[in-house]
This record gives sequence, C-alpha cells and structure tokens, in this order.
Amino acid sequence: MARSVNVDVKYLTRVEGHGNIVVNVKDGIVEECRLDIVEAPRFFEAMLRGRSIFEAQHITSRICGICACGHTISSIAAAEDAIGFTPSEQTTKLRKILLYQEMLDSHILHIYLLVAPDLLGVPSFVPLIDTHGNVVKRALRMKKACNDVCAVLAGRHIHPISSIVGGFTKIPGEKELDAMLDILYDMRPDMDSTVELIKTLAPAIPVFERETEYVALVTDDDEYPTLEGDLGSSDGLRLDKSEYLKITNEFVMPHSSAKHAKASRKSYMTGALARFNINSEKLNPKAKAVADALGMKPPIINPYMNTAAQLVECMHYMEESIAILEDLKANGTDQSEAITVGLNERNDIKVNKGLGVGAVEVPRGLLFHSYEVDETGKIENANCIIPTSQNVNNIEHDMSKLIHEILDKPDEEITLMFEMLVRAYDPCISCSAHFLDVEFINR
Amino acid sequence: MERTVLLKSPYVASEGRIIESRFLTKEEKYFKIALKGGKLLDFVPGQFVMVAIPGAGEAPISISSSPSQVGYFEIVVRKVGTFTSAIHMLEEGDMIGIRGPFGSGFPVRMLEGNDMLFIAGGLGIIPLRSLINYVIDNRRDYGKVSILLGCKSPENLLFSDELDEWQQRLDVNLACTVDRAAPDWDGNVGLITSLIPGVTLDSHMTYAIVVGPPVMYKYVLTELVKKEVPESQIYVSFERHMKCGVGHCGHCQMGSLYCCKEGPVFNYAKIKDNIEAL
Amino acid sequence: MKRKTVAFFDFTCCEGCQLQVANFGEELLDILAAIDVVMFREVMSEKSDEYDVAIIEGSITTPHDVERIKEIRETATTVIALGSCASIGGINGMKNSFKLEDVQSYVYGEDGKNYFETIPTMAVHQVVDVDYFVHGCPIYPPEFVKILKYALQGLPYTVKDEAVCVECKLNENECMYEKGLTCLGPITKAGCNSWCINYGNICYGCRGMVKETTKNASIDVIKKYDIPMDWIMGKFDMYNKATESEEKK
Amino acid sequence: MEQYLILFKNDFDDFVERLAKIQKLVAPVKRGSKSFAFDEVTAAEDVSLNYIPTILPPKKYFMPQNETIVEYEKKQNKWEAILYSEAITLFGVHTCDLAGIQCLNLVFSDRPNDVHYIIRKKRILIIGLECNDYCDEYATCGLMDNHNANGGYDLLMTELEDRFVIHVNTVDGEELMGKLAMVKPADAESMTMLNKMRNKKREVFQPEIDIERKELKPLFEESFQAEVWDSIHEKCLSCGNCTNVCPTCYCYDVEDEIDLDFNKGKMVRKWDSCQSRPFAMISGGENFRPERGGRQRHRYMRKFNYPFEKYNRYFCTGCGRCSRTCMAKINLKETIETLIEEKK
Ligand SMILES: Cc1cc2nc3c(=O)[nH]c(=O)nc-3n(C[C@H](O)[C@H](O)[C@H](O)COP(=O)(O)OP(=O)(O)OC[C@H]3O[C@@H](n4cnc5c(N)ncnc54)[C@H](O)[C@@H]3O)c2cc1C
Ligand code: SF4
Ligand code: SF4
Ligand code: SF4
Repeated sequence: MARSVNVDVKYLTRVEGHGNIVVNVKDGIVEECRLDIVEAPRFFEAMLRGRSIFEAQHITSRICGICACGHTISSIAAAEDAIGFTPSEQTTKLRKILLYQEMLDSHILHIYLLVAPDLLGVPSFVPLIDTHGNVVKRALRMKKACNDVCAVLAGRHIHPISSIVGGFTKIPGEKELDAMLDILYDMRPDMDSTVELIKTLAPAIPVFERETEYVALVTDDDEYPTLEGDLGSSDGLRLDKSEYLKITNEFVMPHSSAKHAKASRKSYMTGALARFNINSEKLNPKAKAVADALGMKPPIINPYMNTAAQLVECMHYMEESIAILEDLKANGTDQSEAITVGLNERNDIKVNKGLGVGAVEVPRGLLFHSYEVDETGKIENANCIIPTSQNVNNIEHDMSKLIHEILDKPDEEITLMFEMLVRAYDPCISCSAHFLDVEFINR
Repeated sequence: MERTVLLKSPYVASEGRIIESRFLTKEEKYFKIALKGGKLLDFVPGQFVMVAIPGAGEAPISISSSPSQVGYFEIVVRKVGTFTSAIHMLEEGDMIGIRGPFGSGFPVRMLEGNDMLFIAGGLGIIPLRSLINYVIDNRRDYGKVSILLGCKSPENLLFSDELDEWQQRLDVNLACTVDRAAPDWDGNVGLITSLIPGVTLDSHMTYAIVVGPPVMYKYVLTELVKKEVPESQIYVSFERHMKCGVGHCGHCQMGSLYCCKEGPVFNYAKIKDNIEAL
Repeated sequence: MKRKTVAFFDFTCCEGCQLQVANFGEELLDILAAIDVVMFREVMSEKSDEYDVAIIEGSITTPHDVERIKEIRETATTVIALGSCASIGGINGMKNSFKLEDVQSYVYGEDGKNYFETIPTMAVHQVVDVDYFVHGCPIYPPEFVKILKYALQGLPYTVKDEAVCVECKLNENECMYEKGLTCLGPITKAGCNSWCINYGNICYGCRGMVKETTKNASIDVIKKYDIPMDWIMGKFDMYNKATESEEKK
Repeated sequence: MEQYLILFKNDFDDFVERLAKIQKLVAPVKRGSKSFAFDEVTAAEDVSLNYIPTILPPKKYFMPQNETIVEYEKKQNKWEAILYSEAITLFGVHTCDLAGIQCLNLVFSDRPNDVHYIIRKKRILIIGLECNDYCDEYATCGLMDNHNANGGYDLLMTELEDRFVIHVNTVDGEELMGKLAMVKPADAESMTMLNKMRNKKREVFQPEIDIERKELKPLFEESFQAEVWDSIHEKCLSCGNCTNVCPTCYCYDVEDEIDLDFNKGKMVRKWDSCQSRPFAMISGGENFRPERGGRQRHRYMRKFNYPFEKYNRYFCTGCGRCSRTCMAKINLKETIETLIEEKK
C-alpha cells in the first residue's frame, strides 16, 4: 500500500524546550524523518571564556532548569578535575543526594505529567485533576517532596545554591538530616502507589523494538554508577571519562541547533534505559523488585520502555538517598567543611592550570562538562555535551524504523506514536541547544 | 504564638460605604463616603483619612468636603499607583476601610474675622476645598474671601461646577490660571504666582492658605512676603510619604516634625527654618 | 472575580522559572483555581490563541523571537516577564560582551553563523511593553504568587527599589564582606528574601540592579580584594549586561 | 526593696536549663565566623556569654521584622487588629541594647500608643548582662553613657570571676528567680567584688570621642550643610544595613497581603529603611531625600538631634552596629570626629 503521510508537529508539547517533528512520506517512500531542535542557541561555552572557574557552576546550571543539579554537579566535577581539587567524602555523599533527588524529581515529572496523559488518552494532566484527582495530587506531592529535599540541602532544586566548586556552602546538621529523611520516609507509600499505577498502565506502552548501542557510566564496584565511573557501552566500549569525545563524536546537522552524536554505530542511546540495560544488577533490591514486577530483563530494546526504566530508578534513588542520609545521621556531619568561595578572594582553594572533564549520569543520560583553565583559574575553553543531543540521532533512527511499521495507521495515530516516542526519551531540548566547538574536539 | 484581637489599635479601620462616585477628569475620581451606622467622621478642614482596600493596601487621602456637610464626606483620588488604581475601580455600594481623621487641620476658629486668601495649585484644591466650603458655609464669620487657582491645563480643572458657583457669588473673588492654554480658553495663562501681584489685600487682616505641589511653595511664599503678609499668617499643607498616619512609621518626617501628626497643616513661621520642609 | 485566562510562553531560557511554577506542589491547585491556564507547553498539550495574561519566560535572542513576542503582546491584555532572562536579559546577556560571529563560530564552527541566527540578547521590555516583572534566576515562588495576585486584580505592582542586603540583614546572615568575600547584595534588587546568602553563598545579582547607581561606590568596595578587575566587572555583567545601558539613564 | 542575688558559674548550666523550661528562652548565640544573633536556646552550651553586639538588636522581639497587625475578610468587610505574641525570656542583653529598648518604648508609647508593641513588650522578660569591657573598637557606649545599665531590665547579671551577681529590678524578675529556686541573696563578698569591678569600669570606659555628650545635639543641629555628608554620599551604597541593625531605628512599611481566594488577607508591618531611595518619595515623583548623603544625614539626625528635641534623649546607644556592618566603612566615630573638625 503506497500512502503519503505528513506529520509536522510544531513545538512538541510536554517536553523541555522547543522541538519539531517532521515526517514526510510520499507514496510509501520516506523522504524526511527528523526531530528538529528549534530552541534558540545560547552559546554557553562561548560566554564562559574569560570568567573565573568558580563561576562556571553558577552559569552552567542555567543551561537547564530541569537538570540544574545535574549540570551543577557535572560542572563542578569538571572544574575540580581541571584545577586539581579533590572533594571530601562528605561532599561526595551530599552531591549524590542532590543528584538522586533530581533524577527522582525529573522522572516523576516525566512519568506522571508528561507520559501518563498519553497512556490515559488525555492532552495533559489538567483534565486529570477532575478525573484522577488523587493521582495528580500524588504526583505534585512527590515532586514537591524532591524539591523540598533539595531545598533543605541546597536552597532550591532549580539552580541549587549551596553546591559549589570545593564543596557545600552550608552543611546539613541533624535537624536538616531529619527533615530530609522525614520527607523521604513519607514518600515511600506514594512510591508504592506509583508502582501500582504504572503496572496498570504498562499494557498501554507501545511495543516497538530496535537494537542499538547503550551508553552509561560503568564501574568495578557494586554501586549503581552516577557520579563517578568510566564510560561504557553495550557494545563493549570502555573508556576513561577524559576520552569522552571518542564516544560522542559530535557532528553538526543543519536542521537542528543540537549537535548529533554517534559512538561505535550510527547512533546510541543514553539515559534510564541504557543505565538499566548496563547496570541493572547493581540496583537497590527494592528497585530490582519493581523491575521484576514489570517483567523487565535486560536488554530491553523498546525505547518506549525508557519510562518503565525511569520508574525502576525512582525506587532506587529514593532508597539510596535514604541510605546515605541515614548513614550521615548515624555518623554526624562535619559542619566545619562548609565553604564559601565566591571568586576565591581568600584563596581558599588552590588553583592549578589544567583541563578537566565531568561525566555524570543525569536523568536523561550522560552529561559531559569540560573546562580548560589557566593558572589563575580563568576559563580558556569550555565544552558541554548534553544527553539529549546524544540521543537525538538515536531518536531519528527509531523514527525511521517506526514509520515503516505503522504506515497503515491513521495520521493522528502516527503523529501520536511519534510524539510518544520522542517524549519517551524525555528529551531536554533547552539543554541541547548548546554545543561544542568542532575545533575544540580536534585539538 | 498567641493570637489576640486588639480593639484599641490605631490600625483598625471603620467600614465606609461609597454612596456616590464619578470621574472628575480622566485621572481623578470623586467619591462620597458614609461611615457604617451613620457614624460621624469628626474632622476639621485640612485633615486626612487613611483609606484601605483589601488586596491593594492603604493610602492617606485628604478630606475634600466641609465638616458642615453631615452624614458623609468626600474624597478625590488621582490614579498614580497600586492603591489609587484599585480605588478607581470601585463604585457606588462598594465598601472601603477608613481610619482617622488624622493630622492637624486648619485653625478655623483663629481664622474667624479675618480676610482669607486661598492659593491652590494642582491637586491642592482637594484639601483646600474643605476649608473654602467651610468658610463659605459660615460666610459671615470671615472677612474678604479670595481664591487663586492654578493647574496644568483646563482639562485638569477639578470641581468646575463648584468653581462656577463660587465665581458667581458676590462675596467671593476667584481667579484661575493654567500653565498651558487651549485655544478655547479665555482665562489666564501662566503660573499661579502671576496672579498674586493683582490681588489687593490688607496684609494685617489677611490669612493666606497655600496648598499645592512641592515646587510651588517657594515661589508663592516669596510673592506673599512681597505682599507683606506676615509669616505667622500663612498656612501651608504638605504631602509626604505616609504609612501609618499616627506618627510612628517615620516616612513623613521632615526634620524633627512628623507631617502626619504635627501636620499636614503648618504655620509658615514655625517651619520656615526647617530645611527639609521647604 | 472572573477567572482570567493565562498562557505561558518560553523564549531563550532554561525553563526553570516555568518549572518553579510547576513545582508548587499542591499549592499549584490553589493557583489553578484562581486562573484558567490555557497554555503551558512544558506540561500541557492544550493550545489556545486567546488569553488575557501572557507569562513570558526567557530573553529575546533571535529575529523570530522578536516577531513572536510582538504577536503575543497584541493578543494579551497583560504581559508578565517571568524570571531574569525575561525581565533583565539575565545570563543570556553575557553573550553581548562578545562579537556575535565570535560566539557563533566558537560553538558551532566556522559555518555556525549560517545555521543559527542570533541577535544581541534583549529583555522582553526592550522589545514590547511589560506590565509586571517577576525577577530572579530562578523566580522566588512567594514573589511570583504575590505579583500574580496584583496582576489578577488588575493593579499595578512595582518591585520595591531596595537592596538584597535589607532582606539579608533581616534574616541575620553574617555578611560576606565580614567574611572577606564580595557579594552583589548591596546593588541588587530585593525580593528573593536573600535566598542565596541564607544558604551560605554570595549574591550574584540575578534580580537586576537597584535604580540608583551605586555601582561605582560598590566597585570601590570590591577593589580592595585581590581579584582581577575584569572579574569584578564580570560579576556585574553576569545577569545585567543586556540591560546595563538602562541603568545609566 | 533593692535586691541582689548570686549565681555561681558552676550552676550556670542548670540555670539556663531551668530558665528554658519556664518559657521560651532567647539568648546570644554564635552565627557564622565572627557574628552573633539572638536565638532560641535550651542549654547553656548554646549561649555565647562573651559576645559582641548581635547582627540584629533584640528589637526584633519587640517589633518583629514582619508583623501581622490587621486581618481582614473582604466579603464580610471585617477588619480586626491582631497581635501574635508569646512569652519570652530575653537573656544576656547588653547595656547598650537595654537603652535601645528604652528608646523604642518611648516611641511606641507616644500617643496614640501602639498597643501592638506595648502588649508584646509586656510579655517579654529582660535579663540584662553587664559589659565589663569594650566589645570592640566600634563601640561608643562610653560617650553615650550606656556602658552602665540605666534601668530597662527585670534582672541584670554581672559576671564576676566565679559567679554572677544578679540585680533584681522588678517584681516580674523577682518572681522568675523565685520559680528557679536556685539563687541566693548576695553576700558582702559578692557586693565588694561588684563594686570593685564597677570602679574598674570607670577607668576602662571613657568617651571614645573628644566631645561632651551634651555638645552632640548642637553639633548636629548646626551640621546640615557640613561637607562630611558629601563624602559619605560618595561612599554609601544605600543598602540599608545601618538602619536595620540599629537598635533604635523603628521606621516601617505596611503591606497588604491578600490570599489567592481574594477574600481573606492581612496587613503586615515590615521594617523599612530611610536609606532606601523610595522611602521619602511621593505620588508626584518628588523625592524629599534623593541623595544618599542627605539620607545618611537624616539617619544621624534621628540619633543625635531630633529625638533629643522630642524626648530629651539621644537615640544612639553607642552599640557600634552601624559602623561594624557597613561594607563601605562609613563609621560613626569618624563621622562625628570629622564634624568636630569641620566645626573648628
Ligand atoms: C496627607 C496626604 C493627603 C493626600 N491626599 C490625597 C488626595 O486627596 N487625593 C489623592 O489623589 N492623593 C492624595 N495623597 C497622595 C496619595 O496618598 C498617594 O497618591 C497614594 O498613597 C499613592 O498610593 P499608590 O498605592 O497608588 O501608589 P504606589 O503604587 O505605592 O506608588 C506610586 C507613587 O506614590 C508614592 N507613594 C506611595 N505611597 C505613598 C504615600 N503613602 N504617601 C504619599 N506618596 C506615596 C510612591 O512613592 C510612588 O511615587 C495624599 C497624600 C498625603 C500624604
Ligand atoms: S552578605 Fe551580601 S546581601 Fe548580605 S548584607 Fe552582606 S553584602 Fe548585603
Ligand atoms: S541572593 Fe542574589 S543571586 Fe540569590 S536569588 Fe537573591 S538576587 Fe538572586
Ligand atoms: S546609630 Fe549606630 S552605634 Fe548608634 S545605636 Fe544605632 S547602630 Fe548603634
């Protein structure tokens, strides 16, 4: 059957930032199948030049409001790597909590407010206020809980205040630890209900499979890696983070202000599903139980299942946050580690010339920041590679395969399938509008 | 924290109802207000009230009607910001909060038997109208009455009906001037100071009352001094930022004086050395 | 009071301020009871071309942005600039310290400028009239609710022209200058409840500067520290570059 | 009858704990690296007995930074003046701050008196702590005669070697000590120690500036046109820190806060600063103190000139907070010294 399809979704909704889907099939032949990133370019890397490395985190956090903590932590990791600073153990623990809470927050938002309406066949969560009031309230409550934990720890979730190069400007004391724990303990029943809800909605998740390469952090210990690790892939790649450019292989596509990436094959996927496929045996037992309940076993090659992988991770990050907090509470926190650096007016932190890389798992996958600083701490070159820009290429390959499988469906259904596919990746388009200098890669 | 209701607080407002309202110009709106239960607002000309609108805050507003009118009082408000925009949206039947009256008024008793020279610039006519109407209502207690009015342009003239009435009275002299002339305007054009030399007055007998924007005072007062009106026979009324009306919040302070409490009406002789007043 | 229809729009930004709104938790339901949201792309698929109140996030950085914001201004009776990017240009304004071709080619290679059009970053009010400003990067939720209430009542609201220090003192934080660090609190508009300092960091000036120019006095204070002059200037420019010329007026 | 008690330092932990059990106890605690603040305490280890003036003076308990004064319901057209208050024991108030509270008392008792302030004040019990030595170089309490307490407290504690001597000034103070049931009347030895310390204080505390206290009022009265205001104008950042930290600055703003239902709401009194640009601005746009120099002059006048006219009392306690907090280093001592110079 030769048919023509023209899908043109301007400003895809319920995603972060601006993206358009363009599919053009003429007489059964696919002429175009693209995800355009039309977000205005923001030039972060260029703007960072000449500034103090101690401002890098503050500025790059503003790349994206939804992954602000992820950017913060990746940026700090890169900065500390560049100037030769090693964070304390306590700092690392606190950073993990921040990162986990952001993953949790972002996944909850994605599952409930962005994906669930599709599975329930409504345009947004607003109509659900009347029909599924308790579900909406639970979603808002869980999101708020994550935000509240971040607020206690770092002042706020969006552009966290106290997490800086060198450590934290404010260290939670017993009162704060208790406050965070209380919030998370209270979240447990909501998490269980969420798992139940998704179990009932799971049959509505489309079935579509395509083999691809999955990329995530890997380590030799038994912690589910997020903050530290090597770069690994399901095709067997393993590289030190400093070699990130070998994986990302970015190239510019004219239709998009996002740059595209490929590792060993034409494209790869990063994010919750990739992490699940590569590291699932390191998950918290409660998270493993969620995966079992959903019948999930790696490798899962249905990209729509990314949402399910996020749910598994939700349980993991909630439980792991609780574990870290309980540990901090049992051993007490060291308030004297609180540090405010400003522009390093007091030379609190020794600065060396160097090049540093931060490779951190954030909700949508691997996030790279890299800075080159001189001996005064001035940024000479900067580079950020965002998970969505790594995924865009994979999404387009998925789209190309998918279109052939659903060509016989009505236009609206095709459009919805595409929208759901893109949304499944939870693309963060406002992030992806910043890319590196090609010159810089090759240097 | 324990919650206590304070009956005697200076911050409790009485309920006022708008019983009439209309736009006098594009920017100024007039309101006639009655207090709940026919309560009397016991004031003297020159005093002001704090008017409150839930959601928009409170502002000091002069009482524009004469205390000889009973059962209601009148205010006129120019739209400049948050509160004033809110009150412009209100109409007959709407309720507002009223605190006061506050401040010192004009010394109406002391003025009795003397000639009165009223000088109002711009919105100054709003508070001054209270005293003018009081004097007219008690016309035989006062000597000669002259009114000098100035404003930007004829469209800005407030109370034009009333001005006509005053104009027609034999026992009142009224002169008006505008800064900018419109083609159909047959009155004076020029600053209010230009009207003063033309006034004939018995300086010993005359009390001059001056109300207007801050810039006006210096020039008018110089003219009055030229006319040999004694400084102690000149009264002025000032506008200052005010938040409480009761002499605590500090906003209206001019030198050591609180405009809301010791003023807004001041005797010129008493404040002429206050650097922050003039 | 009739519920007003409200639409959210995003321009060049991180979308964090919209997210702050989405993050209200159950209080969001109170807000949604007071307004009728007809468009909120980040969390809703519904679309509408009719709305009373347009809440604008992000700065104007492309010719297309300019056209789009003008259209929105024509439709809406009320325009609210949400967050620093919209209200003062914000972080995006740092771009204005460089030549446009330079930033384009640095990020996208020599051909960059052919693909990605860009113009100097502007705050929304530099292109169209704005009725309300909600400052901050990100917005401070209580301030947003406060201003929203004024907007829904149709009353003007002016952000109080006083420094972050005022709030910082009321919160009894130890001053950064006391600790030997510099802080932009003295010249930054209050309203965030000195958020950053409460959490131990310095103020970065995200809310724009107070009207009275005390930048010179402030540079005098900061000069005593052993940091390069261009970093001091960079401090002021981080958020305020796009609107710095207004400050001179 | 005048009464002195003693408390041995060994018993201080117990003393604080018992005080905290009676009602909310507030005392100076450490804040940051070099600063202090009044805050709730439950144990002696939280309390900093040796402290320099807190960031904010204890006025925050008498007129809170944000204070609901009216609650309304729009639809019912109901207005109620409201006070939220609690019983507090304010422990460890330095003598300069005692004087500051006395100044506020004068202002808010001025007619029509501010019942909100007055009732709240009644619920606060004040335990002073005598200063035996200078806090730091910013203080001018010697000049302002506030290094000794001139009343203003229920109890005054003086630290002496191994003990505190406590002066009981009010019945409320006496009652509180009764409830604690742990202090004894002071013996002759303690009184000798107290007198010795007070004598020594007379040598330590001297006017920090070379001027007689009574000359301050004329000095400021004649200083309207002084050049010092111009140089202050250049330096001042107009941040308002000096007024917020001052124990006798009491200016405030009143803000309306309505709920999202647009029915219930409240009026909130908030500290305001005469140093902020719009403070004296009126609707036509006129600003009666547009210049930072003029605003600073006003601040000084409100300490050394106007209140003296009105209450026959200086409203500077000599605590030094304004100079300590100023990042532009505008210093009260230097300002007065410069004025004296200029006058010569
Ligand atoms: C004794 C007195 C009598 C007055 N009588 C009248 C009158 O009869 N009719 C009339 O229209 N206006 C009168 N005013 C002025 C009126 O109080 C202000 O226009 C009003 O407070 C502005 O409030 P707003 O919320 O609309 O302005 P805002 O939005 O708060 O601000 C707009 C402008 O008004 C100034 N302003 C704000 N609050 C006050 C305040 N409390 N006092 C003075 N200026 C302020 C601001 O500095 C700003 O320049 C009087 C003022 C005083 C002091
Ligand atoms: S820390 Fe910053 S905001 Fe706070 S008082 Fe000091 S300078 Fe002002
Ligand atoms: S303290 Fe400064 S940087 Fe932080 S939110 Fe407030 S204005 Fe912005
Ligand atoms: S003026 Fe300064 S020294 Fe005097 S009481 Fe106020 S803060 Fe203390």
